[in-house]
Amino acid sequence: GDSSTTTTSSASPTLSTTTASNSAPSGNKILKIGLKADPPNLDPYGSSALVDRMVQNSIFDKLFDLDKDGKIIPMLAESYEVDSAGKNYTIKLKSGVKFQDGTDFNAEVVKFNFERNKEDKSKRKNELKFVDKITVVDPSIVKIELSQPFSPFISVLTDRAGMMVSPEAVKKYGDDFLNHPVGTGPFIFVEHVNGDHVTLKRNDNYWNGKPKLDGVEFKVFTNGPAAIQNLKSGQLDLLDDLTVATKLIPSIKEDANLTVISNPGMGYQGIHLNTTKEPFTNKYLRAAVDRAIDRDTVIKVLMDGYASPANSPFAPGNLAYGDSDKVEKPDPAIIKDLLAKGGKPDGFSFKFQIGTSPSQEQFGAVVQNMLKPYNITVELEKIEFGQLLENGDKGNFQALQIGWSGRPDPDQSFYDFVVTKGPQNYSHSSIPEIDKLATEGRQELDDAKRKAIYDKAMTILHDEANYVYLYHVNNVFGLSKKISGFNYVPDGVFRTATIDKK
Amino acid sequence: MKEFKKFFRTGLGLIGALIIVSLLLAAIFAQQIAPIDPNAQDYNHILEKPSRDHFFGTDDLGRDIFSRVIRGAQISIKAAVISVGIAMLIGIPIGLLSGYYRGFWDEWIVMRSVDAMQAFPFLILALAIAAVLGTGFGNAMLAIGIGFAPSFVRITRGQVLALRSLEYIQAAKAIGVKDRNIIFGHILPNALSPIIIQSTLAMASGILAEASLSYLGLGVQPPAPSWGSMLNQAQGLLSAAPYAAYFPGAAIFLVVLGFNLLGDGLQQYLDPKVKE
Amino acid sequence: MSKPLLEVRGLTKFFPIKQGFFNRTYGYVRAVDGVHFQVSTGETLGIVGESGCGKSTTGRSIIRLIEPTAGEVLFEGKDLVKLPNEVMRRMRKDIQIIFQDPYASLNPRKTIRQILLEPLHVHQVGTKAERIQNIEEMIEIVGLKKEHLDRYPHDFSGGQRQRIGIARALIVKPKLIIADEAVSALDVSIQAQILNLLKDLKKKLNLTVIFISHDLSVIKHTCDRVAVMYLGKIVEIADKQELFRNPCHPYTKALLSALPVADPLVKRARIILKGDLPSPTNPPSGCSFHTRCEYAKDICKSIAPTLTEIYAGQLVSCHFVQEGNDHIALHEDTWRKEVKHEL
Amino acid sequence: MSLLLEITNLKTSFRTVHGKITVVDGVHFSMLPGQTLGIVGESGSGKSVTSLSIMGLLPQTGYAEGEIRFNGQDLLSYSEKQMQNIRGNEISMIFQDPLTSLNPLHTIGRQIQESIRIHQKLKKVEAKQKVIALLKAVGMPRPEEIYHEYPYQLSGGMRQRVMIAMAMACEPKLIIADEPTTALDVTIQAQILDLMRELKEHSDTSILLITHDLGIVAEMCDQVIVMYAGQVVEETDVNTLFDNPKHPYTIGLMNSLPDINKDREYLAAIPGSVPFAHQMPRGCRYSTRCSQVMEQCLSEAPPLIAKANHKCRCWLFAEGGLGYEQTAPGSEGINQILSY
Amino acid sequence: MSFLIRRIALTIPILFLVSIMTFSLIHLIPGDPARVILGQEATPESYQTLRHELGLDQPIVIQYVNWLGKVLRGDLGMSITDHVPVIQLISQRLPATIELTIGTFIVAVLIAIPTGILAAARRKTWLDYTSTFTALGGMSVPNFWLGMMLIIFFSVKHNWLPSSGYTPITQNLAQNITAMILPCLATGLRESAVLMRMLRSSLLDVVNMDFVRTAKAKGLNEFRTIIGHVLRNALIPVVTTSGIMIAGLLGGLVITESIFSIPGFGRLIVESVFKRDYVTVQGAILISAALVVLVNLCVDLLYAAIDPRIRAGEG
Ligand SMILES: Nc1ncnc2c1ncn2[C@@H]1O[C@H](COP(=O)(O)OP(=O)(O)OP(=O)(O)O)[C@@H](O)[C@H]1O
Ligand SMILES: Nc1ncnc2c1ncn2[C@@H]1O[C@H](COP(=O)(O)OP(=O)(O)OP(=O)(O)O)[C@@H](O)[C@H]1O
Ligand SMILES: [Mg+2]
Ligand SMILES: [Mg+2]
Repeated sequence: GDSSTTTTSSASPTLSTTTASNSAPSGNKILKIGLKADPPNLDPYGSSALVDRMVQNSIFDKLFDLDKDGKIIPMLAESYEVDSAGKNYTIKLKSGVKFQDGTDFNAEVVKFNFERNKEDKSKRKNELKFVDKITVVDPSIVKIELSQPFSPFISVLTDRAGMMVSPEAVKKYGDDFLNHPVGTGPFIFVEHVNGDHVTLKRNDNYWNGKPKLDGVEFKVFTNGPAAIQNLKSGQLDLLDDLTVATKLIPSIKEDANLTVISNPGMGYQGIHLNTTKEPFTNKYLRAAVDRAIDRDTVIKVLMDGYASPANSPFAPGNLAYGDSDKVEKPDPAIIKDLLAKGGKPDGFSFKFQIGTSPSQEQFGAVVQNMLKPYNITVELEKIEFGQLLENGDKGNFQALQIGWSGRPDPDQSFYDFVVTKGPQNYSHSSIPEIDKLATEGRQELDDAKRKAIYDKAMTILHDEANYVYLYHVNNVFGLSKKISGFNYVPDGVFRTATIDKK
Repeated sequence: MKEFKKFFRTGLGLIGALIIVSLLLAAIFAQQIAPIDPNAQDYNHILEKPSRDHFFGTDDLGRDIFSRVIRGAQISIKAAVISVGIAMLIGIPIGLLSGYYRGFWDEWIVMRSVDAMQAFPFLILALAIAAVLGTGFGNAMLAIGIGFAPSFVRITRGQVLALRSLEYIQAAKAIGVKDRNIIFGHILPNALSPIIIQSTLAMASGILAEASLSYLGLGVQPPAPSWGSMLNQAQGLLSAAPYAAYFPGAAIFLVVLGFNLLGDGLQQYLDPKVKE
Repeated sequence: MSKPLLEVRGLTKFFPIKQGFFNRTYGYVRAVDGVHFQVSTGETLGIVGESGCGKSTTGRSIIRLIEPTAGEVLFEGKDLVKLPNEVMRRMRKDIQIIFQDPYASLNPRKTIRQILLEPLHVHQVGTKAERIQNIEEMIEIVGLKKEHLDRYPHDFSGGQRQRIGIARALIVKPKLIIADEAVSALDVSIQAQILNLLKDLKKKLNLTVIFISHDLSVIKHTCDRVAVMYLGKIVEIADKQELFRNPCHPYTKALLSALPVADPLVKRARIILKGDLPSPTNPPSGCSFHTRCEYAKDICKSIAPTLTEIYAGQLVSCHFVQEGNDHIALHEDTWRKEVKHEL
Repeated sequence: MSLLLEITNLKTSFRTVHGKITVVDGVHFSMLPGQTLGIVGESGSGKSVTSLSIMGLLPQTGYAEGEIRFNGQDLLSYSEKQMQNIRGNEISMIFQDPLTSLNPLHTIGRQIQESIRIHQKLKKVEAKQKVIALLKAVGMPRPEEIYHEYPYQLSGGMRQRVMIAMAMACEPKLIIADEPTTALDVTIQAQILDLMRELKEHSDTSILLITHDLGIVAEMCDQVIVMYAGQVVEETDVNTLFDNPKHPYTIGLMNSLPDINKDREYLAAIPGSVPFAHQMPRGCRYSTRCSQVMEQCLSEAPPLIAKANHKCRCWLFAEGGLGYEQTAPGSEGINQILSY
Repeated sequence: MSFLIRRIALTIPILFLVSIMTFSLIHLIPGDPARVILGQEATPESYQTLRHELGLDQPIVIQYVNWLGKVLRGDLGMSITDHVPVIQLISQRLPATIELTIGTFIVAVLIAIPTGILAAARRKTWLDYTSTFTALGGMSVPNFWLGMMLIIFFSVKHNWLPSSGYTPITQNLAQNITAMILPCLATGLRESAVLMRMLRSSLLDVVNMDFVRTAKAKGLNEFRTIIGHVLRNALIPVVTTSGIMIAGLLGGLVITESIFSIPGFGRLIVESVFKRDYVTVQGAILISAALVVLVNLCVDLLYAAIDPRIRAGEG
């Protein structure tokens, strides 16, 4: 029988964060989604974890969204205009949209959300830092003035910064809104049992047509293989990330009840080389490391092919993606030459800080192995994630493994990472030319011109090699065949509104 | 000789000793037993089933699991000896002094701290200490050592309390022997049996704890072949390559069993309370 | 009488009983409660009494194996109780103790040689060679052989171990020996060996001994003077001959009469005491013996008698004896009323 | 009168690390109804093992051979089930240490009741009444309250009274008392011995009294057995024994006792100590310590020789040798034997 | 009663020490919570803001005093990463762990009691040796490995039992139980070994005691002796061991919980350590220590139920 139908979640009153108005979803078309981590904060305002977005996208609608090709499409916005200076945006909103608590969605709401997200404590502040002024023109039109041209602006609004929360609910719950999120989205928050699950029920009054599912349940599985086991046994319908256990993907593919969806993702994986610490103050030595790693093999060994080789932050599908991302097979002659130029013809050694998970360990071991033939000795150091970030901030490392999950706009994977003193410029590089190009890139509105800018920047960065781009991980989902209407969106986040379940 | 025979009769203890000796031999002659480099990656032979070339198969980086398991013996022995050594170094002197002098320090500082530390779940204590000290083998050992120390404080103190009222200790005092000599010359040697038993049993736990910490990612630095971290790697592959989990787990099991058997045997042999 | 070697004045030891909140002391075991006595050089003083009456505590308090709660222990005029630890440690050369349990009183991990060398070493007696000679002599004095020196205690029988314990106590030539139930754990035949040995040594070395035992016949055999203890107090102290001929305290009488005599022809009227020994935690008011004493009057319940000399050298702690009450005379006869039945 | 208990050639052995050791080797004796038989001997001479053999309560490693006839029936041939009917019913036992011999977790009442309810199938109420009567009989104050109390609440003497009450519960024909007063103080011992004497006077129960105290034997017993190294070395009535002991060991034992009524400079100690069970001398077991030892003693073990009502395991007794008579107690000669 | 009060009184300094130890440990752990919360997208300003908001810029003693003050008023604070009251996090996570603990204990007892008695009764026979050896074996199996082996056999190979997931009892009893079987087995087998050995040696100790001989001398048969006299006395050390075991399990199930993806209390602590959610860690460890203390209290009560000496406050 269909084992998943037996689990209708009933929120136990003592444990749940349910309010009186929220009751468990009725009916049995409950979509069960496996998540690899517990979403810590469902309020877009304070959310910083990637996994939050998986849930938020079912509760909140955004002003804009991505379509399955990664193109920006309006969502709560009807349309928008931008002036030629790239500083004034006029957004027209859909009308007749109501929040899940029954309040109206309108221009005031948008203004409220922008202002809220610009507060000091907001995690969105950085994304919206160029937003200068928000004016309500009429209930369905807002005008947004930027302090400087910022081409990723609309792209930013396809994510958390564009999610519209109910001002009434925010007023009602205050700081506790994060435990009572209310949006305009297809599903209504029911409960969140920390570390275990989040339950949503259908929003019958959804503006974009009544969702087909009765509800959605996100189950947390920190243990990848366990999640896969649950997918196979029918306890889960959808699994967010199969790359945590790529070795098990074939067995899912073999399963007649399941499909695997694998698409290029937006992010990248690689290694920061600290340009302020020996030996990587020397760009030839950085380049030697960069050129010595065989991306194809790395992908084959670590990702079983569920990734594409990288040489830039721009993944396939990104507007800046192109030749700058092409990789060449390592050539021992070139590497020896680089080592010689770097003054270390007999090789050198460095400490490489990696995370503590098994896959990160494997990553380190593979890098270690690939550098060995050139007498570059790698000593691995496992560091916990928080410490890793701190070391990155402070430059307490020689080499450090941290990737980026990626965003639709090239700037979102570029600017902060490469400009002098950029918050994510862990390599601590300072290249005036790059600083200039990065700024140009975010101010230019024309796509073709932007690509040219980024291409130019990448040639410089290839030469400098302060970050070793290794691969773009695919977004790989496991999907039960009972599910229909699933649309893949390149940001890797599920859109549940269209999904149906047999 | 009679002593040896007595020990011999406790056959299980002997099996334990045998297992540990084999482990020692494996650690010493790792190079000869498993000549394949445990860290050599062979991307053409990933996750292969056990075969003549790779007795235990290969892991997800194409490394020879047999070699890694054998080398793992070195780490395990070090883990056992170092962690328990640290625990004893901390625990025994504290236990001796606080048991001998009693009083406020003993009752309110030492024993309450021991209580408090034992109210912590052990693994979480070790984990927190390891997190404080940072990952790495040495720190993991220190963490486990500190985690084990309270049990040595307790057992040593218990012995001291039992011994200090014994007439030969009183006699030493009556003779005018200095406290230091009473503690280290008379009490410690007589308190040793249970401490030795405890230490063998703790070594078993030490190996398990090292494996657990490594399993949680706080143990040795990669690519060192700790059995715990091998299992951690293998866990993701249970359905694809279960044998990657069989062997390191079996190795841990065997060695821990060895120490437990030895500890049990020693107990039969040293502890007069365990009657024939 | 010459100046006493040891004079104990008002020796008191209360063991705190800790319980309740934060181990608060809520009571005391009054193990020894104001004990006075003297021991002269060359004399053997016996302390006798039932289990738990405080004999061992008295003995151990004298050499400060237990720190007394109050009182003075004047040894050659110096108050041991007040000595700093280090000075006391050195004083221990002069006062030694022999323990009861021959199994527990020797460190099982040391050879007899090590056991005997330790006191010499601690007190820096003689050169190395002299020490060796010293222990070899001593081991023969206590009736063992030189060959025994390199063995471990477990190779010896109980009696032999007790000899080793005696040798350890004597090797530093102490002025005072405290023998705490030194023969109680031994079988009669072995006990006799040890008693003989002690007697012999006493003569040879002019030892002063405090001999603690619960066995009246052993006390009688060994001692010159005897103190009878009951619930932490001395109830009677007298010259041996006097005490056994004319016990004055009702408890002493009862104790003597309770002793089984190894002669079926002696049938005598016993004084069977009623009840049990009261708890030292909560001793009876007044005379602590009044709960079991058949002569107890009201005064006994309220006022504790003091130890008073009634005859020369015979001190008794009883209201009636002191008042010259005639129950003593009366009773004196009863317990001696032995009738020999011929078969 | 027919014999109540008759033990012939009892041999009790233990399987140990050092192989089989025989700790009771050829014990013979018999008891009449109503008699009090004392067994004395040094520690380890096999007194307790003998009594446990009778009760069939040897530890698993031990086994008894020979014959133990109780009312004519050989107990050694009894099944465990049959023995259970005997124990506590026809033969009961009082142990040395009253503290450890009572179950600390059960009330006094429950513990005494147990045997009554098993053997006499009494109802609870009746059993309780009987227990209270028993407690009264052994001189317990406040029996109704004591019934509900636990062993830790009682003193040593009271616990031993409980043990006695328990032993008497089913009016057994034989009570084996293994050092019933050793753990007690003299004044308490006097109380308990007094009680036992009194109880015996009111019933015709036989008592097998095991002790190492000759004083107790003299006071309590009719007939006495002296054991040495697992053997009976002498058996006779109590007056004969004290008046005219025959075995050198018995004599030695008596002379080594400090006597409250006599003043002696030295005691006549027996030199040496009891040989270990696994290294017994070939001849007489006492030969290693005997002051009268002869050639014959070293090579040939003497049997238990009976003369009139006096049995003795000594070659001198067989010969009735003269030098032997001289060493009777009181003679000063033996006092010269020094222990070292 | 007084022993109970004393017991409770004794726990206060223990809990106090635990809180100090936890607090200092967690604040010694490198890696600033603010940094972890902010993740990769942090800017220096947002970092400072958050530190201030969390009170991390205050001296550590002040932080401790503030925290303690709140705890004394019954407020364990808000999780800094999950933004819910710590008490709620704990109450969400505790049921699974308690259930796991009980399940483990049941498995342990079900196996240990019969085998322990059997081994003691048939001492020095092959039965005894086999069970002793098996128990030593059981004690030696790393429970994470055992967990994996059980998953391989029961879930991967045969798909008889789910390998993971947790359904609250209140939701679906059958699912709850099927999901609990493997994890309880994985930890229970080891604990049963410990318990069995304890019971065996305790039984053997008691069997040799004098009062057992007394019981036999009264004519009790083997069965009545064992049940009426031996077992109850032998249970005393077993109860202690069980207490220690349960106390250890409450926080020590981390690994089992992570292998079987059970949202338990142990994992909460570990995750919070990794997330540097020090408020949760402090609260959770304090609660876990309190639970340990509570379990010990129950053990003492059980003691008292078994042993009249303890009831009277003696011994
Ligand atoms: N360390 C101690 N702590 C508490 N009470 C003690 C201690 N030592 C002895 N006592 C108590 O003091 C009292 C006297 O004890 P002590 O050992 O002096 O008696 P004793 O006369 O030597 O008895 P015994 O004949 O049994 O050796 C007893 O009630 C005993 O319980
Ligand atoms: N279970 C046993 N296994 C081996 N030897 C035993 C066992 N029980 C007793 N013995 C030995 O049997 C001998 C006689 O012991 P038993 O207990 O009968 O002596 P006893 O005369 O009662 O001595 P005590 O006066 O000390 O009670 C001793 O040497 C003892 O070591
Ligand atoms: Mg004493
Ligand atoms: Mg005996």
